[in-house]
Amino acid sequence: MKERYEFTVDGHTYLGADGVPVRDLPALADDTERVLAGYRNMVLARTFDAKAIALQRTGQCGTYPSVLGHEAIGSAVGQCMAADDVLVPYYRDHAAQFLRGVTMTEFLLYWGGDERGSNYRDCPEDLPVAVPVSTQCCHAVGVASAFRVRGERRAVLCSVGDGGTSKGDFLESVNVAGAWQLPVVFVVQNNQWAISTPARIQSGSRTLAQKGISGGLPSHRVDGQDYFAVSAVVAEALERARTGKGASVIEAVTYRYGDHTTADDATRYRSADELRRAWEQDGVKRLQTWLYRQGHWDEEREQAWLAKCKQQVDGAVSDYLATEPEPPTAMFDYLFETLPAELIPQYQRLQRKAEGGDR
Amino acid sequence: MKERYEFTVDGHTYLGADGVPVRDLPALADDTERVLAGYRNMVLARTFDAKAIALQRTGQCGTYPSVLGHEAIGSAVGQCMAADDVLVPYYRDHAAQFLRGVTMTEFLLYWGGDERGSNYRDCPEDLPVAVPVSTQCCHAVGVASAFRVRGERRAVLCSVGDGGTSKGDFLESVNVAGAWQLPVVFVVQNNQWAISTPARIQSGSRTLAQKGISGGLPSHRVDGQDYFAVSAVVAEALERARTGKGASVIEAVTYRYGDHTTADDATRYRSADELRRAWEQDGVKRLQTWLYRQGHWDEEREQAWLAKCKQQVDGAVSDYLATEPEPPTAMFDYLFETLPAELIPQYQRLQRKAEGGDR
Amino acid sequence: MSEVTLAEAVNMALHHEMARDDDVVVLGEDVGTNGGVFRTTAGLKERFGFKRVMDTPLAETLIAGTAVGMAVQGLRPVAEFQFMGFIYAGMEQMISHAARMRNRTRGRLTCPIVYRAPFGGGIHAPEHHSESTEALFAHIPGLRVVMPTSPRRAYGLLLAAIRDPDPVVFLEPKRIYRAVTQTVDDDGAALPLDTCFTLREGDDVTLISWGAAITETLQAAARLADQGLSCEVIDVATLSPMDRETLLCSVAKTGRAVIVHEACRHGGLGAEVAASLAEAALLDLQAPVVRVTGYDTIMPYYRNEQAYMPQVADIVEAVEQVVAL
Amino acid sequence: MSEVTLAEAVNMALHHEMARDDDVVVLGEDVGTNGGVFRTTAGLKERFGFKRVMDTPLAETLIAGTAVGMAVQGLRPVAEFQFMGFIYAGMEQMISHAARMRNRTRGRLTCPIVYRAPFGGGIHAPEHHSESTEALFAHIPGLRVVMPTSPRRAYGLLLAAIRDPDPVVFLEPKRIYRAVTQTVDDDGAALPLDTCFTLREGDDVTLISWGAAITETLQAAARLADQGLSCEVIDVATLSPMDRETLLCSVAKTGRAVIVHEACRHGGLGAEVAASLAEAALLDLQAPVVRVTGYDTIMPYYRNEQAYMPQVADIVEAVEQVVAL
Ligand SMILES: Cc1ncc(C[n+]2csc(CCOP(=O)(O)OP(=O)(O)O)c2C)c(N)n1
Ligand SMILES: Cc1ncc(C[n+]2csc(CCOP(=O)(O)OP(=O)(O)O)c2C)c(N)n1
Ligand SMILES: [Mg+2]
Ligand SMILES: [Mg+2]
Repeated sequence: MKERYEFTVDGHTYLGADGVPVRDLPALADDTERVLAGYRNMVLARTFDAKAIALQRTGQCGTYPSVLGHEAIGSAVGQCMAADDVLVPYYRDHAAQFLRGVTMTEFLLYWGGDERGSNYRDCPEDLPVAVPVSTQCCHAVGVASAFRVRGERRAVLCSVGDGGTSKGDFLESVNVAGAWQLPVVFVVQNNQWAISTPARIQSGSRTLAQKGISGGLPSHRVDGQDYFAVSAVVAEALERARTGKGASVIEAVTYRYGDHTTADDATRYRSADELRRAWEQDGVKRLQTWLYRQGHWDEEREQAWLAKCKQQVDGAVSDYLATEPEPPTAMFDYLFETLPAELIPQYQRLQRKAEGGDR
Repeated sequence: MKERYEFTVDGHTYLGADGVPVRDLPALADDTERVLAGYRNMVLARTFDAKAIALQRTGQCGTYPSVLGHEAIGSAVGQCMAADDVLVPYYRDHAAQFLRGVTMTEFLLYWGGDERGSNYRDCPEDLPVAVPVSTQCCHAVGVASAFRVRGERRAVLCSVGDGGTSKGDFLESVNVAGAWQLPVVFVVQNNQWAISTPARIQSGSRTLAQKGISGGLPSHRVDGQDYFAVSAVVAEALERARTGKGASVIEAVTYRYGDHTTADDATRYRSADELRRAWEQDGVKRLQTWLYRQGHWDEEREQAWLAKCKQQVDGAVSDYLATEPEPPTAMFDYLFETLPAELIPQYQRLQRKAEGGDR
Repeated sequence: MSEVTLAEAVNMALHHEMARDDDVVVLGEDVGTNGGVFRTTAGLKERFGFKRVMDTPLAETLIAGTAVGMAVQGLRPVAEFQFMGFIYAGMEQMISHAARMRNRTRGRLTCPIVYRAPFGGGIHAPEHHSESTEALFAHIPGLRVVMPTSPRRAYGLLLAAIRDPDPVVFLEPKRIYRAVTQTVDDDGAALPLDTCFTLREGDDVTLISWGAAITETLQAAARLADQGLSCEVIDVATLSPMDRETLLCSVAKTGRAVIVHEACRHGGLGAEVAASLAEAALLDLQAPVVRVTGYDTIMPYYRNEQAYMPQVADIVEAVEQVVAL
Repeated sequence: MSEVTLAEAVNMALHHEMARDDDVVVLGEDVGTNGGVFRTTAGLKERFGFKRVMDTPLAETLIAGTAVGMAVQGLRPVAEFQFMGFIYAGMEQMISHAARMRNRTRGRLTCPIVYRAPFGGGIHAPEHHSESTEALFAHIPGLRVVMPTSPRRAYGLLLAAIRDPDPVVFLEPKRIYRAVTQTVDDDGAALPLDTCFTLREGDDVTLISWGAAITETLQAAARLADQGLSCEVIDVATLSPMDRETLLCSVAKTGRAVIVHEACRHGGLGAEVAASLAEAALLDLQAPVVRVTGYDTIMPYYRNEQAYMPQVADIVEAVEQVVAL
């Protein structure tokens, strides 16, 4: 029995809230194309977000969770992942998913109540969005186990919210990831709120990163509005995973600027003042400031890109709105690979009703 | 964002494996009566254990989990708890439960397939043994919450095995215990095995105590075969809990000397050599050696106490064997407070069958 | 006396009982400051304090299990699951402990818990927010399963559930949370937990239903009345234990029964009702008992959810079919 | 060809399929070195290595959910729950993901998983080790629920379950794990997952059962034969989707049915069978369909477990009752 066992969580920030580096930036900052692509994707996600909310408000989309405040994490994650890594997202991963190949139309279909929205054409191995909080964590370790069984050098990246870290699925998955040395990186997107529940009620722990210690995993805390910090730490963790060195937990601290979803009203439980202060940390603005100062980007390019984003989003919205619903019988088409004989009468009944159009 | 967050788990040993103190003993060691009572209870538990296994082997009891190796933890825990604290045990807590007032007859009834075995007459608020691993942890925080709601200065002690720390219930409970500052102490009885699963497959963490860090709880690791270490650390944690300072996690490292239960055969998965080495750590022997050396106890008193234990155990066994089974209709008597009218015909049917004795 | 919705009646009952009995506590995700995502717990925290109205961490196993610990200590926890689609992680605690604690301890410790959850489809909600899996709970001995379908029944049944000395799964049909208002007298009068409600009397067919589908069932009865068919409509309300007596009496009178529920058909509780009728009232039955239910498939996302749920026309058609025999 | 028990037949099927298909992996508590607490996975780790035979941490949510992750990657996990009484923590993953992944992704990702669990009472096991809650799974669209009752059926059905492209809950009646032996040919021949097995032909009454209760059902049939009553005995075997066709044909012939299962009655699958018969074969029925089941109470600990479970005499009595009508 040792007298004392020591554990640490390292904190990482590169870019201050004012867009000025607080220390030397990681090497990837020199890759201007990459940083610009990351930034542009953040702006695209933000543009998409505003539109999706507008669609919901006008009855053209269902309940929708805003990505506002999560763009830097998503862009960094999406860029760090290799094409053959697998993303196991939660429902605020738009920015990462766009980079993985999920189309905005697919996104809208999903939140617009159409199952085809999870049939990702361009990233066929990525998991769909998990609505039951934290359940995706178990899938992530399952995917990672499959890589281990087959001896593949691939990594899994799994996102979960601060609220999600309280649920057994996350904690059980962190534990097995350590026990089995799985190639998985958990990114905890701590946006300070789980609907109306603030982080201090969610857990008594000082950080959420330290939950990784329970599974013996290296654990990091990064400023989640700092594109460079997230990129550097996630890239390293993914590389560790791919090279057989095991799993990690990364807490990315950010803020949920919007309501929890369009069904929520955050003014009920948090102050305008808190929100205003949180906006001072905005990761999109922060990177923009840095890019402007570096001369990599300017107001003109910004406006041009915004116009392009709007155009892309509008295109996706048109496609979405033009998508006819599936026939009701689709509910039977993907239940099993082959519809059991037993269910054929039900299928036929539904088909008759749908064709009859009798209501 | 800090650069680094630090966490520790303190380790505690007082009495070496050879029964010689490795450092100054805690004050409670001067309370000879207490130590002797603790020791005697350990011997009683061990005597009971041998008998229960014998009963099972001869078809007079059902599957039974041995307490061998857990006596020191149980005795220390049972002594540290105040009468109005609540014990939320797992199934190897015989030694603690005996001190709480659970009778050996009740114990035998429970493992002998009779529900009355959990109707503890003398510790009516303690929870019954939880068979679904780790589920009791949630009950413990519920009991602790009730104390908090009522402003009572009472503590809850919850036991769980090393295997149990992998299950969400434990981790969710540790988390809420921190978030709500609950008066609960989790004692993880790490006996190195969960049936055939060794600790290294159970978790990648260096200690199990560090799982407490995930909930922001003070976490300790003690030699679970060291009566003094367990007593000192548990006493302090309970006092913290009672005085509103919150929850703790204590990992008590020990070894399961027996088979997992009488339904198991441990030779299938672990070596005789490992077992032999583990016996060198035996906590009962260790305390005995210390007591002998101190002149508090000797062979003669040992023999006299063994005889007394045997007598007590035999008495309990007689009572157990003499206990008539409940009538089958008892299965309806405790389903609800009042049997719903709807179920009366089923009850009557069973009654008729039972009386008819027709099979 | 005021006109309230079903959701408001739930809120009223919670207020009433928390004021009357200090042992009643409320816990769940977002039940405190936010007042619950459907506002059913609004105002409770302000009135009774955070010690009795507890926002829990996001952990359904914990919610179910911590309620057990509270209850064995004599509290009367009312635990909310935000949606029925998220109740499953709580099932081990509900099945293995809440439902059994009295039995496990031969009456020494008991679990006077109410587990509340909104359920059912039809509100254009996202995936996993439209479940109707009441049958899973009704099959567990030691749990009561109760389902109100009007503001008054919500108030009276919830009071009864909280006062009941044993665990009750209280399922609230969210599609009709705000569909109608009714005057509800806040008089603390509970309704029985073992009695069906006959919502409409009739002679030709017995329509047996529960949950939000009661709406379409009543509409079908009205439409059939225009066609000259007299339907008795029974809201089963307490799904377990179930008041078979009332159902059998009605069928003895009408000789015909149609069962309507939103849950999928296979192994749904409609089967239990039909089996009970066929077993005890076979000679009264002039036609097979027909079930109008969801399909044996996964509830579609909202664009197609209406196609899944029993419609008035389906019920009418089923009745026409059984009276034709 | 050798005489094997049901438990050994399970083991044989696992060996066969792991050898045939590299994608098949086994996971669960104590399935590796220990070979499973009932020895059904004995020898697998030695033969196929720890990468394909995984001892998991003690975490049923994880077991259920990690299998989903493995399966979407194209593995065919066979996940063991040590006892059915410990399966509940896995239900959220089974219901919300395994059963739906194909549907959620419109066929992009699928879950060819087998969830195995021993179930049922009668072996003098401790509390929570004697559950029969198959109805909970059979009510979930997207899950198949299968139950073998002989060594040969265990072998053939398990092969089919592993090869099936969708999730299968495979429940093994542990009371008969070693009750009988049978020669089982290790020929890799699977049995269909949608067909009842008629174990005995007869004309007077159809006895419908599943799980270990098949034993008493067959014994009752034999005893009744001595009394001159000819019973057809059907092992439903695939509880969902269920082969109603075979059941209806039999009842069309016999006009009478008795259903036997160990699970409690209310909301048990016997209700589904009875309701289906009453709905589709009412005119064939010459007597009410009677259910012989466990009581609607909690399975007693072992001293009284026999009183809970359907006995031969109960079945005989039920048959006598229906033929008297
Ligand atoms: C298991 C489960 N319980 C409850 C919910 C309802 N719910 C949806 S999101 C949410 C809060 C999640 O908070 P967090 O994990 O912090 O993610 P965030 O939304 O803040 O990004 C809740 C309670 C759910 N989806 N799943
Ligand atoms: C939820 C659950 N899963 C599985 C089991 C079967 N089981 C009983 S004890 C046990 C191992 C427990 O190991 P541990 O927690 O280390 O306690 P120990 O028996 O070693 O004292 C298992 C798997 C169970 N009782 N409950
Ligand atoms: Mg959050
Ligand atoms: Mg152990």
